[in-house]
Amino acid sequence: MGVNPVVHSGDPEINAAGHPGVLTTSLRKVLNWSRKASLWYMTFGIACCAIEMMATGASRYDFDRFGMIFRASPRQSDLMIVSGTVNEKLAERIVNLYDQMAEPRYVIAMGACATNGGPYHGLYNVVNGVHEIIPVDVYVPGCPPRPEALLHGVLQLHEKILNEGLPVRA
Amino acid sequence: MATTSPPAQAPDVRVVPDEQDRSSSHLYVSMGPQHPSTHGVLRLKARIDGERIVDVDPDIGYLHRCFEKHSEQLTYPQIVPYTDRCDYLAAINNELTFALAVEKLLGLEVPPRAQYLRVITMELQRIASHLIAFGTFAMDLGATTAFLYCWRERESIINLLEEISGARMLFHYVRIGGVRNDVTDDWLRRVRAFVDDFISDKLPQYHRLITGNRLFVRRTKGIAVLTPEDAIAWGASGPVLRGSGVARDLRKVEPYCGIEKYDFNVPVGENGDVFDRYMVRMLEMEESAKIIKQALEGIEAGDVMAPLPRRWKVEGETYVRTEGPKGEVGCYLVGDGSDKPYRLHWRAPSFVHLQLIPVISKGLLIADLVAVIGSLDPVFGEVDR
Amino acid sequence: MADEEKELQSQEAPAEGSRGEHGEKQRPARRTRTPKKEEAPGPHDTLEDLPGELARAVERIRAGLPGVEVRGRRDHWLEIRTEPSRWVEVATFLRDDPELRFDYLALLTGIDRLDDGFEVVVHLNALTSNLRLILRTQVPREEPVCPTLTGVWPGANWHEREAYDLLGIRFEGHPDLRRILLKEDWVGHPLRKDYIDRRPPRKIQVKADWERRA
Amino acid sequence: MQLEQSLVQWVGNLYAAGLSWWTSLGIPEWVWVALMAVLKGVAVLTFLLLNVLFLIWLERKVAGRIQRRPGPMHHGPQGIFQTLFDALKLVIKEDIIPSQADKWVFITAPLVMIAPALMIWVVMPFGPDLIARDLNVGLLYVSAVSSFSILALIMAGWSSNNKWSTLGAMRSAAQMISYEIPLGLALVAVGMLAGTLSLKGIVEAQQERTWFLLLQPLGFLVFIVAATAEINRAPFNLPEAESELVAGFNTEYSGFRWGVFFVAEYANLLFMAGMAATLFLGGWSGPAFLPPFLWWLLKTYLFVFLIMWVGWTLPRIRVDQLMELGWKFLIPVGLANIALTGVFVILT
Repeated sequence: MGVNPVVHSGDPEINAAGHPGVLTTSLRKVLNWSRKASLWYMTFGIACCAIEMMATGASRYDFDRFGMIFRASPRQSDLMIVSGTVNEKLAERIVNLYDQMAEPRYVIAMGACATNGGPYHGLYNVVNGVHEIIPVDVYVPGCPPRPEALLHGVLQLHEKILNEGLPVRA
Repeated sequence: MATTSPPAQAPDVRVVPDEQDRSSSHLYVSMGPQHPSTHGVLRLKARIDGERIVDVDPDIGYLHRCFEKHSEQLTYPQIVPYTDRCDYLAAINNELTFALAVEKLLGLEVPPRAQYLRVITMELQRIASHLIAFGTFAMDLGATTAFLYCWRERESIINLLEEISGARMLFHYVRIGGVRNDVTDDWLRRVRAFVDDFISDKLPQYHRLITGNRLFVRRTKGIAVLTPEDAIAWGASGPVLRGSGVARDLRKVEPYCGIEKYDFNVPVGENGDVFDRYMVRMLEMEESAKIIKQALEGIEAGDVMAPLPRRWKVEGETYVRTEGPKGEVGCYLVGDGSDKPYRLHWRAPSFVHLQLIPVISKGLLIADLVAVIGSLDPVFGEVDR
Repeated sequence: MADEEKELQSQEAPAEGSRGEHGEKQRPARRTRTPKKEEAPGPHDTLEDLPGELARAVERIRAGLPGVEVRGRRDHWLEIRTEPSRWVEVATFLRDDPELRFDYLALLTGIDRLDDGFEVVVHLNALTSNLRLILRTQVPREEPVCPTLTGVWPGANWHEREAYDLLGIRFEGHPDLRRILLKEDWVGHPLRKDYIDRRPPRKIQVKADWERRA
Repeated sequence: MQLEQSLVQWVGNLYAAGLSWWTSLGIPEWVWVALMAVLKGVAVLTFLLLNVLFLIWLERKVAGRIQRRPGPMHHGPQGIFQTLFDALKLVIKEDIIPSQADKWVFITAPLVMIAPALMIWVVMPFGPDLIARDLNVGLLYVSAVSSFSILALIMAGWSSNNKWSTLGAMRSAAQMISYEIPLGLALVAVGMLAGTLSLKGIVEAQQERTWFLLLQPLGFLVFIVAATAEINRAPFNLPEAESELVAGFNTEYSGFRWGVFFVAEYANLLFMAGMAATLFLGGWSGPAFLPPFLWWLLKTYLFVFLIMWVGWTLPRIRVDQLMELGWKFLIPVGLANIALTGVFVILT
């Protein structure tokens, strides 16, 4: 079942026909909950932040509590955590990976570099924030962000997903 | 082009032809930059025959962050945090290298307590870095659990270092002229407790889990042998060089931070294979613990920061190197008398070691290639800088 | 020169609490002045002042490589300056001479000396005696061509590629001189002092309307 | 025991009553039989899928426990609904068929994978009377149907048109074909000892003598190693070795299609554990304080846990060493085991 462009009026409680419906509302909740509950992230570490991302996945913080496990293939991942400086050489790869991910897909820009270039802002070869190449859902500041910060970012993303509208075939 | 004398001998370098070349029966695969076992953003362009590797060409630069150019625009104290981001797994060793280089040009004398603190943090950092090397290596071989065990101990080290520096990874603790701030006696006691526990309990656990495992041994013994001659000729250093049986440790050869006062051994391997490189790291952790214990006993009260000049007039050039966890971390610094370096070149051990991949991985299987990368322990912050 | 620094420091030893913040003062646009590359030979540069093994090495090099400028530095480094045309010859001698045996290449890099062209610097190490040596040469800025050292130390390979990539020094005879850190189609060599970043700015990407959903 | 027997009796009575009512309506009997077969199938399937859902959760919990972390916690008590959400998410995920893929093969591969994984359950004896169909060639059926999945993996790997997938498919083909043989050899020895190929008969034979684990230690060893390899579990998870081949044969699969592979994998795990329990630990038989079905479940989960435990501890084996282990160790041992069993059967 594919997820195609969504016809949507802004208010998540209103369905495609323009009426709020009990069925669509609860369905929306269930579906969004399921998306939120199993955000599988791609094993894609770039730089220093990747180490903190790994730390977040490791025993002390444990992503798996939220149902987040890593998948090696972008096809099976829901979430890309851009964990480090993106440079010109890497940029096309990231776009490629993003294109390979299946909808609905989410991106967390982890750390200062992915947010806006951070300490390397404005240098030759550095892309000033990953939003210059792919759309970003949540920014997590820090250099590198603590695992708690990343977890907070993930929780923010959960909230965002929960408030999403119901995908309807156009 | 001016003609000059040709090279003395045909260099041993392989070039992987373009992937579009369909004439041969070999398969071209591109490993990375998003590949679970490339330790970051390494890309390996490999030509394989079945699963055997015919040729492999490492492609780096996916994390080039203009460190050298950038540092020409920064003052010396401003560069220190950027050196952290070179080898981000061993931030303190990098800071130390840079601080030593600037101190050498400035002629600064670092107070003894700072020297001790540098040694303690440096060796703690070495353990932390080797833990990651071990963990990721084990994970590449498929032993996921060992990887998570390593993080457990690493978190303890990070806690200790976070307490004195305020950061979890990129500590910015070693500064030019000393260290950032003093530590408490309680902190020193806890370092001691950690080291004791690590040596008596945690390290044997790893050996029981991984080192003694038959599958592990069969996958690492005799794989990717690097002869001592090759290791030297290609400029290998650190555990890679020592794994090949060359007992060269810059802490012994060119002591810094008063490390010549400490009693520790330099573990070396015999065969230069993947297993030896792994084993050297494991043994080095013990030696680091030994050094930390001695430093904890010898530490004396005093200042932790040397008085700094008001005007930074760094002139001349120097090449300072230290023994980082990955190998010889070098800082080649050219000052022009101003407060910013004229040229800063970072000698990154991983950069040199990655050259070895084509040399030692010919004829291996893809599964071995993964082990080879793990045993070289590259960190892309410093490879690409 | 280090002595001068020390003096300077003792004269204006700063007060407590002023660490690390020095040098923050804005300077006018700099990078016009190249650093002094040749200091007048001080007392430490004479043979008598050097430690024994260093002095022996200097004599050995002088005997083996006539016409090559060699000196010992007080910080235990030997220093050799040579022409690009003798680059490989000098390197081969240093590696093969049974007394010197500089078998370990620690570092090869280039420095942009502006009007004086590019300086190629090699740091060598003899593992047996732990002698250290800096080997340098100068290539003109208009035609930065230098012979390769990959035939002497295979480990020079990537160092030379990096110097080519970032500084544009072409190493003649290098088996595989491609860009290593930057993209293949990159224009210019960023570590040159006159490099200007001319990338066009990118647009910020946002999710399309149908993707936004929330 | 009592309860289950009476339950079975009650169901049997109901069945007979229904049949007589059915024939009284004038509809031929075979329709009734077919309908009942479908019902049985649905029952087994439901049981299986529930177990798979539970197994995936269990795997994550066991892994978590071994790795000193809690595992899924947030969705349901101890995260028990985690897999449910995962499944739901996979269903509503975008379905990608790569443009370069061989479309029909790509679509069929998951079906070819899941079909034998479900079919094979026909012969599994859950209890004395709880068996979908007790084939007299049960063991043969098992080894025949379990070979099917190789086809699926090759189809998946080849049709994806991805190098990693192809490599993974080639690996799995080599691996599974090599390990079919020792698996078959182990099964042969069990059949010889029991004197029957029916799985129910084997369990009954064990009730008469003793657990075949004690009579067949070598056969058990060969079986458990070969079975672990056959279902691609660590340390034999080469076809989808994450650190080597990205995700192996299913690199290009996303969403529900990938989910089907995943379910099939766990169904196979459960089946192999169930087989181990049936063939070597006496299947459903056990002291009367627990109903036979629970005995079967208990023993099966014992093996499931064993396989998970091993999988989360050991490093992965290398592909050539895998072949060596199969051809140079397991097959000779399996053959020797058959010879020994033959001698044993003649003597007793």
